[in-house]
Amino acid sequence: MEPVQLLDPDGELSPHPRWPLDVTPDLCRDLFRRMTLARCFDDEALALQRQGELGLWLQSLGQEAAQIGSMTALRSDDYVFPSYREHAAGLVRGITPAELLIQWRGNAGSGWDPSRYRFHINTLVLAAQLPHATGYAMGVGRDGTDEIVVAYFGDGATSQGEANEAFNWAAAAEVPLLFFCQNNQWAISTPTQTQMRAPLHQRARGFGLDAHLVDGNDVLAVHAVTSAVAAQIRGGGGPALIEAVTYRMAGHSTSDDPGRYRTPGELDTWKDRDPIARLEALMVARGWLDDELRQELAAEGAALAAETRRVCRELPLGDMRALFGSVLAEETVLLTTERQQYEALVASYID
Amino acid sequence: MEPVQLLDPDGELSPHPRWPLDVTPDLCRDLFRRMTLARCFDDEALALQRQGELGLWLQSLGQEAAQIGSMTALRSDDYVFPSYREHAAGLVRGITPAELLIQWRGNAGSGWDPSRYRFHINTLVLAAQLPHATGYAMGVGRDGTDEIVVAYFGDGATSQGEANEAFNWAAAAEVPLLFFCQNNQWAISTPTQTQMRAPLHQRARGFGLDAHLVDGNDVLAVHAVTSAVAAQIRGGGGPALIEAVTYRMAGHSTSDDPGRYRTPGELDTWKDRDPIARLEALMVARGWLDDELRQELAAEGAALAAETRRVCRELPLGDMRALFGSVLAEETVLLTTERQQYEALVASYID
Amino acid sequence: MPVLTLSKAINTGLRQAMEDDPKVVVMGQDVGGLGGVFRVTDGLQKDFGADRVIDTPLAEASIVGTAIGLALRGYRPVCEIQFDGFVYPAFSQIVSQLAKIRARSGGTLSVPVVIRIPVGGGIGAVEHHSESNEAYFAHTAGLRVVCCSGPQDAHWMIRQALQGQDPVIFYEPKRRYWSKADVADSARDARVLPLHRAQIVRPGRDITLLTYGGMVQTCLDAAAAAADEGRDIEVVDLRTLSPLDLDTIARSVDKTGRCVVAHEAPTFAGLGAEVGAAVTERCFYRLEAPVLRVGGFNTPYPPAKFEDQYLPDLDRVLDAVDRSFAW
Amino acid sequence: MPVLTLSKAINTGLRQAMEDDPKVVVMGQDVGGLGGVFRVTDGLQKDFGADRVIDTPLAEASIVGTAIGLALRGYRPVCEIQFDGFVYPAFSQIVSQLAKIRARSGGTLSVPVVIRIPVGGGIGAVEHHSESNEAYFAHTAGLRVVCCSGPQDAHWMIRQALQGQDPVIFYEPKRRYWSKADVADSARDARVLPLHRAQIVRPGRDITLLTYGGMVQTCLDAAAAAADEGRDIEVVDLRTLSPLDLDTIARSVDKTGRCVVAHEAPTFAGLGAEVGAAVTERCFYRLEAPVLRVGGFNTPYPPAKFEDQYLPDLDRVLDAVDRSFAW
Ligand SMILES: Cc1ncc(C[n+]2csc(CCOP(=O)(O)OP(=O)(O)O)c2C)c(N)n1
Ligand SMILES: Cc1ncc(C[n+]2csc(CCOP(=O)(O)OP(=O)(O)O)c2C)c(N)n1
Ligand SMILES: [Mg+2]
Ligand SMILES: [Mg+2]
Repeated sequence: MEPVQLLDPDGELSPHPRWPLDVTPDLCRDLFRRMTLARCFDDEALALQRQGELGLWLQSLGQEAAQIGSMTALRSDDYVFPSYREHAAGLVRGITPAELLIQWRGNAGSGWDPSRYRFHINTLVLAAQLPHATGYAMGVGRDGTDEIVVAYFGDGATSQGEANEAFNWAAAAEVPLLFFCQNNQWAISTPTQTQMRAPLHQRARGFGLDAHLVDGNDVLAVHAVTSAVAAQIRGGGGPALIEAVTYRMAGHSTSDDPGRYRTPGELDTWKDRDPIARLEALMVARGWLDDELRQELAAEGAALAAETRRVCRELPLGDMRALFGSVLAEETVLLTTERQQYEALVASYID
Repeated sequence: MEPVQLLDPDGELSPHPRWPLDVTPDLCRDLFRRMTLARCFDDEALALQRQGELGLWLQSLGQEAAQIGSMTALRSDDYVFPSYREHAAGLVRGITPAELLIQWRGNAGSGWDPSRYRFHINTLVLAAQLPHATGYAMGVGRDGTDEIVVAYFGDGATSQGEANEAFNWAAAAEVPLLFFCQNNQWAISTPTQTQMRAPLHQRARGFGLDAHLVDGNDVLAVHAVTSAVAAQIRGGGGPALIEAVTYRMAGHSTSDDPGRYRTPGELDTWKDRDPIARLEALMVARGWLDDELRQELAAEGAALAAETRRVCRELPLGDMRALFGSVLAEETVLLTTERQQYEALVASYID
Repeated sequence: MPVLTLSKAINTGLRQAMEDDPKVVVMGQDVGGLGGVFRVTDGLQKDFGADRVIDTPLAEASIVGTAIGLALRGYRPVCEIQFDGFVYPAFSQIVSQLAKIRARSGGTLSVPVVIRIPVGGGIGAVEHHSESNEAYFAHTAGLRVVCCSGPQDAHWMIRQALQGQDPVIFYEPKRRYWSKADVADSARDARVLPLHRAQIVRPGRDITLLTYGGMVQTCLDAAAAAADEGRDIEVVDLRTLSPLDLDTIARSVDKTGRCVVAHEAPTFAGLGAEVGAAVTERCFYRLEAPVLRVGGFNTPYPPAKFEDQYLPDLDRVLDAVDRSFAW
Repeated sequence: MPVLTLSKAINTGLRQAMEDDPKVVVMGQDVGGLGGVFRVTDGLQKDFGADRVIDTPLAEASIVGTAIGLALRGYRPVCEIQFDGFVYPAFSQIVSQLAKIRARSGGTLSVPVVIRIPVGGGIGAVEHHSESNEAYFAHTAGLRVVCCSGPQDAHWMIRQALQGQDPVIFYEPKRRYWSKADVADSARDARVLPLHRAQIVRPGRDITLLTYGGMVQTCLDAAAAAADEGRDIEVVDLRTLSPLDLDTIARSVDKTGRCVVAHEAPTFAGLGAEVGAAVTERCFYRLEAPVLRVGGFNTPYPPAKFEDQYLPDLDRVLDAVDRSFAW
């Protein structure tokens, strides 16, 4: 089965009967702008990590189309459960650079208010957010509202029992949930074929989920398919899964050394499928991308980078004492005692 | 998709092009005998529990064809991982009534030597044996021998993460493993449709397993399909799954009260599909079941029941002290101390 | 209220909580039509519907995981784990998610999920059906862990657990499900204690006997037997395992000067170790003997025919008491 | 042997074990081509092949579960759990299967599986990457739990773990992976202790400081600092957490009369509680102060920028020492 594709690597647009999309200049400009800025942000975050301003960074480089094409197809009140690499997705919801960075600087456990952005905090334990999303969707169903729930995860996470429990449970309970897998070919050094024998979209169908395979580097295809599938779920069609074929163009994280396990050649093949270059080619061909817009975007990108760098350095560092009060709704006697001992000890250094 | 069936509920035999089976009098007599005796054993065990001789009993009543049809299709050195209801399967390997009962009387943790019967001890934590079977099969593959591994489990167990991890892992690693699911329609009070939306055999195919659906109350179909699939796995064809459609004619266990959740009517429908009656009908029609054989079997069944009752009452009860030495290969100082304290306390009662 | 069994007392507690708060949902294996294997949820699905009393697929990790999702959505799930030994598949969801979400969110996210676990031995069950795993959860920051010992506490503690904003591991001693007692019918009744308070269930002068759950009755019996020999044992039902009510505990030990802690779980790194270490810190100069621990042996729970020898009984409890006095 | 890092010392230990015993197989996430995220298995797949150094799917429950199956087949699997916080999905397989199979089979079945877990904090990692969960496994009967603190032990303890017939939880302190030391090149070397022996790493007269793993160096530094103030601290590296080497521990406390136990994990129901309770039982009349515990706070492990305040450091260890003397 071929992934759904509207825009080929050279920027050739061919409409898809099953997945109609009104490809307007505005839509393209909006997606292009979001992807370009997301990459600027990602580049800057990488630089900040290299300079010791961040403890760790996991790049979304190469996965902008999968994240932005899908997020822009959702309604602003649809609730999203990210994994940990969905910075581009978070930006679509207006989460600020500071909010996106603080966890990776090590200043806080999470960076934003989920209820404000309808975007949950990151989940680093692979697949653990999938049962959460399933339960949240059970709640939506019980409330009788028409939001849908979307959960992002990677190819490697699909080997976890919790991922498959969620696929099965969501299908059996028929909850309004969209599973969105970014199959970026790698789980750190482990290739997808070590994780699974059959492609995920096939497995998902086996569970009774409506499942689709899409070219994750084709932002228009991702947007078209996600829009249609989201509408179907919203209409009571039951849970579905989208597998977006993409590529992790960077290492797994700033601690990773991909040179140990993959060839430069492989990276080059995927560079030719770059999601941004592809849309750019289309826009240039159609004359939808003039110098003015380019300059505008370059300026906006530079501003975002500068802003990112500034806020990163200024990220607030809370007080250790607050930790004791954040464990339970009411601090227990034990926690209070420990906090006071801690405070006394700190005080003792001063004098 | 219709389950593979050779013998319909009325005992009509219709050969199946894809699943040839040489239906000889001897084969039928052997299967009929095994199923009849298994049921005698099961009945007697139930009676023993009712009389307080066993702490708990989980009947295989109604699932004789699924267990015996499959077990008789294996080679004696194929290694089997049962769940906890596979008494009929165990009898095929020659496990004795005493060995089958001791765990349920509460005298021991398990009843037989797995290496002797190539039949593992029971696993009561649902699906936990499926990764074990997968690992054991990895070992078989590494040893380059041609045994296969077979794992039994129920419909309810398939909702567990570990079951799905095993399906995925076994498929990805292409190990010589046969997953055999007895879909008996119920997990205690939970019907299959609460567990899953799509049938298991479909899900299994999604993982890349070769999967088949068979009428689990048709011992000939189960035997034919299992023989062919086992041969295929043995020949290097990779892992497979068989879903046998059967029915738990008794309660979940002697502690269960099925009247709370299912109708007598449902039980009646399935009584009409009884695996033993069905084969009997065929044998009668073909004149393969004469009075002599009936009497022979009745006598054998009565003897087995009597034997079962006798050995159950005489089951050995080990010494509590042995427990301390069975935890680790060498008893630790802590265990020795506890054993000695225990012995001293017991001794103190005597005087 | 009439006299109720412990099982029924939780059942009525859940019923009351569901009537008081429409967000309370009960979920687990066989909790609907069957009413749970111990009948704790009996009749609830009939009266509140399948949307609020949910028969789930057979997957503990997801029972807790979806409960977390429901809690994030504003619901108050009560999960039933069918038997103690089957909570382990949900361990990652409990320890890394349920217990940590509040702290990970800087204290902003609440996940008020209550996990009910029938616990311990004494019912002649097969393997994995008689575990005492409270120490795992007590050692896990971010959880509240409580254990009821009788109908009165069972009823009110489950209602209190469903009023807080924190995750609660709620233990129910299997072997006491059918023991009966009168249950207070008003929260103002003096017998209704705060959730995190230990209770002196038998006052005594000579030695403090700390325990909880199924062992409370055993320890009361031991105290009665000791009384005949003129030894006055104070029995304290811990009720709350995390946090511990150290004030009540220390007050008792300061009075008696001796302490024995008894539970079903193996003693090594068990909750008794924490109690012993904490009591020793609080009452060091007052202790006339070290805090002695009585518990299950450091082996997996044995086959049913051996559980009477495995579980601390009156004799082993009194043996520890004697050793304390002989120290 | 040359001076090796702790990571390399385990690597060479595994290599030796694989050469000595063809049944030893290494398995886990990214242990092959990548050599593990801490490079502990670096080069092993190249030399022993993908059949003996197995890159597994991303599923901890099955990493342990398939290892159990391999062990039943006669293999000796060494599982790598990538980070401490990711062992929980395998908890049921470890606690209900790995730890219990021998007892459930009446002592007849052996499942010699070694589970390597990079443990603890101090490396500035994100959530779930700095957990200290040894108390869970120490409380689980049927497991042996050990923790190395330096290259010499790391190399020999992993080899010893791979010679026994029991399951072993093998902890490796992350923050010490790159610390170097000379490693004995023969089992006859006096520095090679039995697996379940504690070691006095710094003799002292005044007080016993018990610790393990990443905290050993911290405690040695504390002892050095205290020495300047004329306080002679004896530092004991527990090495084995289950079983504990109580003889070595009690001998030290009988000598010093005072005891502090320090670990990274939260103190509540932590291993320090067991040590404290056991030491108090063994050395009751000798103790001049209660056994004091220093540990992580009873909160989830904090964000990286707070770990220096969260982890017990030299000051907090010495503060406990001072409190012990001030008692
Ligand atoms: C339960 C669990 N096991 C192991 C890890 C360590 N780990 C972090 S990311 C990762 C690879 C994940 O790959 P994938 O799911 O494909 O997502 P990607 O990083 O490619 O976006 C691993 C093994 C983890 N976070 N959680
Ligand atoms: C992990 C786990 N959770 C819950 C249970 C309790 N339990 C025992 S049998 C059973 C139903 C199993 O149904 P199924 O898998 O269909 O097997 P069957 O009993 O029908 O043969 C349940 C819920 C268990 N044994 N293990
Ligand atoms: Mg990936
Ligand atoms: Mg079933």
